[in-house]
Amino acid sequence: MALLEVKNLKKHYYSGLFQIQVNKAVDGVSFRIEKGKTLGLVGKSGCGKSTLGRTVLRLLEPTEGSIIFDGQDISGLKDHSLKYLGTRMQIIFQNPKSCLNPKMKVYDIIAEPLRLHRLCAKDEELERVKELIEIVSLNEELLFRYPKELSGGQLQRVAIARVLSMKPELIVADEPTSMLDPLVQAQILSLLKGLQIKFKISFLFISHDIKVVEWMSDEIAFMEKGKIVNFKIVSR
Amino acid sequence: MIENIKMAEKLSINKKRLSLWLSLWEFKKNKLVLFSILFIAILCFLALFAPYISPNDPFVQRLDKQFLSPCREYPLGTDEFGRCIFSRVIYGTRISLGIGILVVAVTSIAGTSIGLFSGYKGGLIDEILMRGVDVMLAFPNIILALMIAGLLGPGGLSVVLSLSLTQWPVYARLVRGQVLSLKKRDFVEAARALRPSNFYIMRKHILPNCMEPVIVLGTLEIANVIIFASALSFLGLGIQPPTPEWGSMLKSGIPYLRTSPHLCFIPGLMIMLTVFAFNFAADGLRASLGQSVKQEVLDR
Amino acid sequence: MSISFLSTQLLSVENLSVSFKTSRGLVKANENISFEIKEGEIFGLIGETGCGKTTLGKALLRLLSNNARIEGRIVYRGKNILSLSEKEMRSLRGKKIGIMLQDPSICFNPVLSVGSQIAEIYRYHEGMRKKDAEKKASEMLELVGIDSSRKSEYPHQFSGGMLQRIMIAVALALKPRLLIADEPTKGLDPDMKLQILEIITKLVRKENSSMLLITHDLDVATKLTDRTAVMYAGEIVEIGKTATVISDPKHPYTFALLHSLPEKGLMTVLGQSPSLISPPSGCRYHPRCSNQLADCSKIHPELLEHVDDHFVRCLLSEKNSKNVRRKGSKNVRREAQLIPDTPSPGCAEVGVWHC
Amino acid sequence: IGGDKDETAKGDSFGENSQDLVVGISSDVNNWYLDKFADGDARFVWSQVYETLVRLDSNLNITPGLAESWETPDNGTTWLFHLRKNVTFHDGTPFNSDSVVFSYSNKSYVRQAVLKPIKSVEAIDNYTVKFVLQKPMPLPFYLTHVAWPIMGPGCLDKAGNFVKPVGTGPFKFESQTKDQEIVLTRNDAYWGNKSLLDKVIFKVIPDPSTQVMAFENGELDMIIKVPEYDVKRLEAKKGIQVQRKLSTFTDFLQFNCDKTPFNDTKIRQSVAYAIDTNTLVNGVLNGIGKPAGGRPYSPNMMYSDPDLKTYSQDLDKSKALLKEAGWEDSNGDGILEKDGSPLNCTLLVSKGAWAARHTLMAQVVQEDLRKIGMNVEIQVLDEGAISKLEGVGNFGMILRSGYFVWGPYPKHFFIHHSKSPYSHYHNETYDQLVDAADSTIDPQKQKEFYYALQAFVIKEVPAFYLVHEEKVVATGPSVKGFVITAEDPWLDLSGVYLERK
Amino acid sequence: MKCLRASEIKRSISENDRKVRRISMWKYIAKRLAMVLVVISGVTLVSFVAMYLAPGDPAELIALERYGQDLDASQIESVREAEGLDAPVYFQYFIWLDHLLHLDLGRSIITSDDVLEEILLKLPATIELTVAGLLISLLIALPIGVLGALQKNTLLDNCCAFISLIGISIPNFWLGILLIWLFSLTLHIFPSYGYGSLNHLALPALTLGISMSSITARLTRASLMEVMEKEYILAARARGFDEYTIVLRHALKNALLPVVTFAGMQLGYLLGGAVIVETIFSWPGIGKLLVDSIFARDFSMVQGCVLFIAVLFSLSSLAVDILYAVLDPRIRYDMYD
Ligand SMILES: Nc1ncnc2c1ncn2[C@@H]1O[C@H](COP(=O)(O)OP(=O)(O)OP(=O)(O)O)[C@@H](O)[C@H]1O
Ligand SMILES: Nc1ncnc2c1ncn2[C@@H]1O[C@H](COP(=O)(O)OP(=O)(O)OP(=O)(O)O)[C@@H](O)[C@H]1O
Ligand SMILES: [Mg+2]
Ligand SMILES: [Mg+2]
Repeated sequence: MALLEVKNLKKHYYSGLFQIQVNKAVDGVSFRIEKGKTLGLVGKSGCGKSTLGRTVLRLLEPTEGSIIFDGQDISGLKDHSLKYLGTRMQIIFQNPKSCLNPKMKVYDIIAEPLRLHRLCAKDEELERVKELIEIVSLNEELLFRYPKELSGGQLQRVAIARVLSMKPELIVADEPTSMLDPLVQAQILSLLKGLQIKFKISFLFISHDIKVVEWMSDEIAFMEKGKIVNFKIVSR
Repeated sequence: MIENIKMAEKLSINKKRLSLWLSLWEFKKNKLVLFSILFIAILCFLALFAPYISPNDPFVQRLDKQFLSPCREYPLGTDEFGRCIFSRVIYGTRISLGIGILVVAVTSIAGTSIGLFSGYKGGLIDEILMRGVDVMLAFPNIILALMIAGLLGPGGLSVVLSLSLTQWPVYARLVRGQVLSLKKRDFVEAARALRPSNFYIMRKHILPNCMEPVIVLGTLEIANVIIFASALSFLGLGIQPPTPEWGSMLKSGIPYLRTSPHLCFIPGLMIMLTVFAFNFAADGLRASLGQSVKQEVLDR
Repeated sequence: MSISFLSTQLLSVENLSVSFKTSRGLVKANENISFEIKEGEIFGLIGETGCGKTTLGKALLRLLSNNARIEGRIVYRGKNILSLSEKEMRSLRGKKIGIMLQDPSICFNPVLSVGSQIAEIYRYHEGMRKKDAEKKASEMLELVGIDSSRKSEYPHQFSGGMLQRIMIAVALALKPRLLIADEPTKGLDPDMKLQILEIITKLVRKENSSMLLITHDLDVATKLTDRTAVMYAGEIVEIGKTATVISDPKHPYTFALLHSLPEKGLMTVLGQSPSLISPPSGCRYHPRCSNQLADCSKIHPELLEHVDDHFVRCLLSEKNSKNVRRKGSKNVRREAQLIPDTPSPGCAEVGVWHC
Repeated sequence: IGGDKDETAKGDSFGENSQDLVVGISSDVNNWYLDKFADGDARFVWSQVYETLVRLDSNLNITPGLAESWETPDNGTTWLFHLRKNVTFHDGTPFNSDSVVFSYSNKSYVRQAVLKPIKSVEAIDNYTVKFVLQKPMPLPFYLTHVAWPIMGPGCLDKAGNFVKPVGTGPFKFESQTKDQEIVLTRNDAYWGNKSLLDKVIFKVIPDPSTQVMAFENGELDMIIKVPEYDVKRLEAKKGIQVQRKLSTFTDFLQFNCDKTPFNDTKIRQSVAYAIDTNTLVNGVLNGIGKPAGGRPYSPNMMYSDPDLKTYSQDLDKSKALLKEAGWEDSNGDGILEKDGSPLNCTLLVSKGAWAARHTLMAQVVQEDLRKIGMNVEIQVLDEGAISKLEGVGNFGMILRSGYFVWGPYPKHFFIHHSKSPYSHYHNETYDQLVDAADSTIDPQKQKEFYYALQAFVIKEVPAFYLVHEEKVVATGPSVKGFVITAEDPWLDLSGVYLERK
Repeated sequence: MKCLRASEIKRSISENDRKVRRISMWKYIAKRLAMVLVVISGVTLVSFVAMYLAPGDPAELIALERYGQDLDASQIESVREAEGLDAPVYFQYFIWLDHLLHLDLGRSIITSDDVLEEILLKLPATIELTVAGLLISLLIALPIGVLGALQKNTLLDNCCAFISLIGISIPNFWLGILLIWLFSLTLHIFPSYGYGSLNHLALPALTLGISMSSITARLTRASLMEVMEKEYILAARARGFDEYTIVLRHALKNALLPVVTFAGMQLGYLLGGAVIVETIFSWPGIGKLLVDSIFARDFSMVQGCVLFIAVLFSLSSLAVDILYAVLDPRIRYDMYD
């Protein structure tokens, strides 16, 4: 059974004074992601990739369609009943500079999910965080710094460590390397790939760089104006 | 926090960073800012220990010793009732600072909460609250306070009330603007992906990130409130004589402007210096927190 | 692209160092940079974010902020740019050397129409009348593929790619001999990227001008440039004909850079780019280098000629190579021979460089 | 600069030797008709335009005004006034008994509020008017008040609406700019001595110290109520003339005798012992005025008892009285308590420029009372606001001056009468005495009554009288021939002329 | 060839863009207008509530005014009925609004003058004062601000910055008194009170202008400094223009835009400051009327003044916003979203 199955998902933005102008950002999308596999998503800027990613995570309210995660349709669930999903599906963002709270230290950023979901005892926390920071191969020395004192690649690693702390089953990666230099991009991509193998994580990998997606994914979906126009299996 | 530091020590990390205090510490580079903070500290000291510092009772009249120039017994001379101006000025510190801090405490808490709530909730509630703020801000700065103080009648309480009622929208608007832009930031989205309560996000992720401008604005507002309060007293709607309030001292000195101008000059100078110190401190804070003056002016 | 026109040198940079005074310390953004651009040549400068490419580009026109300190020499046709007066400088900027700054969306004055911003250049520098200048501006816009009827519109009404093209029009308005293009394709989608590059090269080649193309896009550098310099942490680590550098990189960093692309196997290099305030001792790349020697952390390698016209800053290649020539010494020698203000197409020295 | 200054003050049209007198007043004339009391400084302006039947000379003796003579055939219930002939109003209509009847018609404020006992006003013939009263009353004294003068019927249009001021006075109304200035021109048809001035310009400057500044800068020729603290300095200045005269007004602390603590006579007495009226005058009032020590009548008032035993400060006695009344400082904060509540009270002071000294005096009073353990809160309010609080009895003390003062006539005691809404004082003996005094016209009997009343006030202290006011008028270097009068509302400009350099 | 085709496509898109811009300009103005109307009705509500909460029974006050001192309860009641004061509050509000719409602000409780008439009578003086104050403040502020920005971090700039910070800190009532002391009492140059000639205007306008100029100067300096840091200034420099052209043509207009917006807000300061300045200098304007009415407890007049000032202020900010929209081509229409 697929970990995630999306059927005819739609997300329309309404705007204007009377909320009648419609922007069909995602307009009837269906796909599935098996456990431990990666679906790549490519398309031009503004075609609705990010919107799709967020809707799948239920960070946005879907307009129509169903999102079946691990056998349960989560498209109609209310906010409070989504809480259990908090640890199971996560997101990584494009811009590492803006995805970490500038007022929290790296340590707190990584530990926040642990505390919020009581994933470990208080006295284990430090151990866990150290473990995580090692996984993303960062120096412990960085734990008590603020995000603005780190470089883009380091920040992206912190973001990944934070997400990993919850041992998620699905990660939506929204252009995680498009702001990074080639060298750093290579680092992050191979890190992600390694993690996927190690922890059996499924990815929805969004990017507009077809080469990157090809390298990362098992299957690629091409998106255009809110619709998926083509699928392509990557053969290796 | 302490926990973290302990851990940091365990990890043998020497660099401890306390962001705000650190940035406050950067003031030492700017001597004038340091000076203004020193001045504020002195003012607070004067206010707290007024009874011990002032050489004379600020209320006692010596009608045989009116309009004295500065002398040993009266360091700044005496006023029209032969009262010691120096002592009165010192006691005045209590009132001005007291009102300034009280009003700013009340309004910043209220305004910030409203702005935070309104900005985060959005929708109709936001619309209504913000129109309320617009309405309040449609009254030029001191006019509404004047009206309210007029309705309530003169007195300290009415000064505090009228200024509190009129000053909160500034914070609300500032904070709401911040919240709106923070709401769109990825880290808030990332926090939402953890699916905590809204209150948690507001407290943990949004509020800390809009505190800096609020602190700057608060410092600035102390200056403003001190001016407004003394203006109300000057007009006769605030603190009443014989309470030694700078504005009302200034007012009662006007008739003697020609012969004893120090009756007007000294309290006016005190207001100016105090306000200046707070403005300067706000400037320094802003500089070390990296905000632009333009923003401040537009925020006012 | 052929390298047939390459002849005299137009601009040479000698031991240029730029540092910024900041509260955290001295940021050494450029150190000991030496290279030259010849007439009609397209010279590429590649490197990762923050390695000092923009700084170098701006330094050439003395456009750096006040906290910058520049050392060394920048010789444009025999004149040291760094010792020119403000007034002489002004006659150089725009007229002789044009520059396209990094982000077009913030490089236009938002309250002036684009047409007037181009026309202004003609009016100021060539003293044209308003009408003529505007006509000229329209021509320039058409040249870069923008409908001239849009000249009265304001910058915010154009898309990023269009602004980039308008920027080309501005930079080339006075037909400068050298165009400095700082990441002209950053943030554009592939289609637009191609268009922009096509326009630039076409116009540059047409006038037989030279260009310094700053980019971190290896594809672009490969396709367009005649020669390329690779920068790492404020230094040039490798410089040579583009074809050679790409096909046979001698510096480990260049090698890593080339192989970090997914299609090339996504080779990973550990570590971060170093701080420019306190760069690593010895070779700056050594902490990340996969085949470092014992000396790498101690000896700072010099930029030495590996093979013809291919200079590398690496101990490894220094060892492996026999005919090592120091780049700095050469410059010193040539400097004495330069005749100010007279471009000398047939200069013998050039032959040494480019046979 | 000097020339410039003159110009700014008087505008461009003023020539070298103009006879235009510029007088500073502190409030504008808000009404020109009899339907309302012309309060504030309106009386100074009114007194130039309007005239009364009976007038006072500068020593407060009654003299003929528009009435040449008067008589009462029945000891004060009926009064006959014989009017001056050949007087015309400013609009040219003749003055006669009809205009008197017009002025004291039923609608007028004075008939409704002050002259209630008047039953009727009739014109006997063209120049004789008969007033019939309900009880004997010294009517001529009342008619001296400039706030109820004789107006010409031309004031009103046919529909009965007020159009413009029409009087018989030495000056005619010319123009008024609200809250700025009132311009009067000489009435060339004046029946008495015509004024030497061409124009009188009243400039409205509410703030007394601003007035003094303007005066010293030469922007004003005359200020009528010089603040006490400026008098010495002005007197010392070359060219400036300062004239002072004891007026009929007395500043007093009016108690609210209905409410604690002042419902207790002992408290009122202790206040009287606590306040040092001598220092009050010599200290904050710069020696202007006479310390009253509780004496209700100014010495130049009719029937003022010269031998009245007044108060002088005695803090021990004052404290003893408080103790007797049960007030003691039980918690050591310096304020006395009784039954757990502290000895607090409010002191209302008028904000108006009418008596700028009151704010100063109030603070001295406050400080004096603090010494005996009474906590006084001063509230500076507008006159109207004070009246309202006074009416409902929501006050402790009020500091004010001259209520119901008609020239020298001692009508003032009426304010402590239980029927009046002022002191909230209820004492039958006192009421009877006041009523009796008010309805005799026999001077001897009146004197007895008033002497008794003064002694009563000293003993019972329904109000504590502080200072007999002195009127101070300052004139600039160019003003000649001005003589101050004692009666406050009157500003006598006859004989004044200007000599500008 | 290829690029031309692409540019054609882009062109048609931007044609649309332009239309959108034109429409959204009007939309923006309409939106602002609607907003101002909402704000103004809020302002009326606040004024009404304040008046409603004012101490004293309005019926009694009106009756007093009508029938004189001796009132009996029945007279008050009849007034209450006749004036609709016995109706529920919200009803009274609508009645009052109706009067407002007919430009009837009621009558003064104390003098029974028509409130609006009285305000309009005082308006010219206030306008005269505020306009003069604004002019003076700009005359002082712009040169100081521009100088400061261009001589950034020099001694001169620091002095200017210091002085303008002091200027912000001076309470205008004190400044007024200092000016009186200096120019009127000591130097005898200007009169200390009064209304009429330019001489009279001098001190009040100076007081208002000086206290206002500091903020404007700071804003001008900050704004120009910010603009001078902008990349497009660098770009202009890269085109070989001299500093003079750069400042005048490229920087100043951008820098002055926020100053223009601020001018709208300044009117608020000016009106607020006018209250105090008018009181000090006995300037017969609305501010003084307001203060006097407060002391006279003439609440209908107070309400009228406050309402009038607030509406004036709202309308002027609307005007400034529209002006700004016209001046700045990149106006953000979603400013209030
Ligand atoms: N909150 C929103 N409200 C209204 N419209 C939105 C919102 N967010 C996105 N859109 C619109 O939805 C469409 C899809 O946006 P989306 O961000 O998903 O694109 P994208 O493919 O991720 O683009 P990019 O590659 O630039 O990130 C766009 O037209 C965008 O303008
Ligand atoms: N004005 C300045 N003051 C201080 N440091 C500066 C300044 N300008 C640039 N730097 C620093 O100099 C270094 C080089 O910057 P530069 O902009 O030249 O990099 P770059 O190679 O162009 O990077 P990118 O590819 O991101 O444009 C950076 O570390 C930057 O922080
Ligand atoms: Mg996206
Ligand atoms: Mg760059």
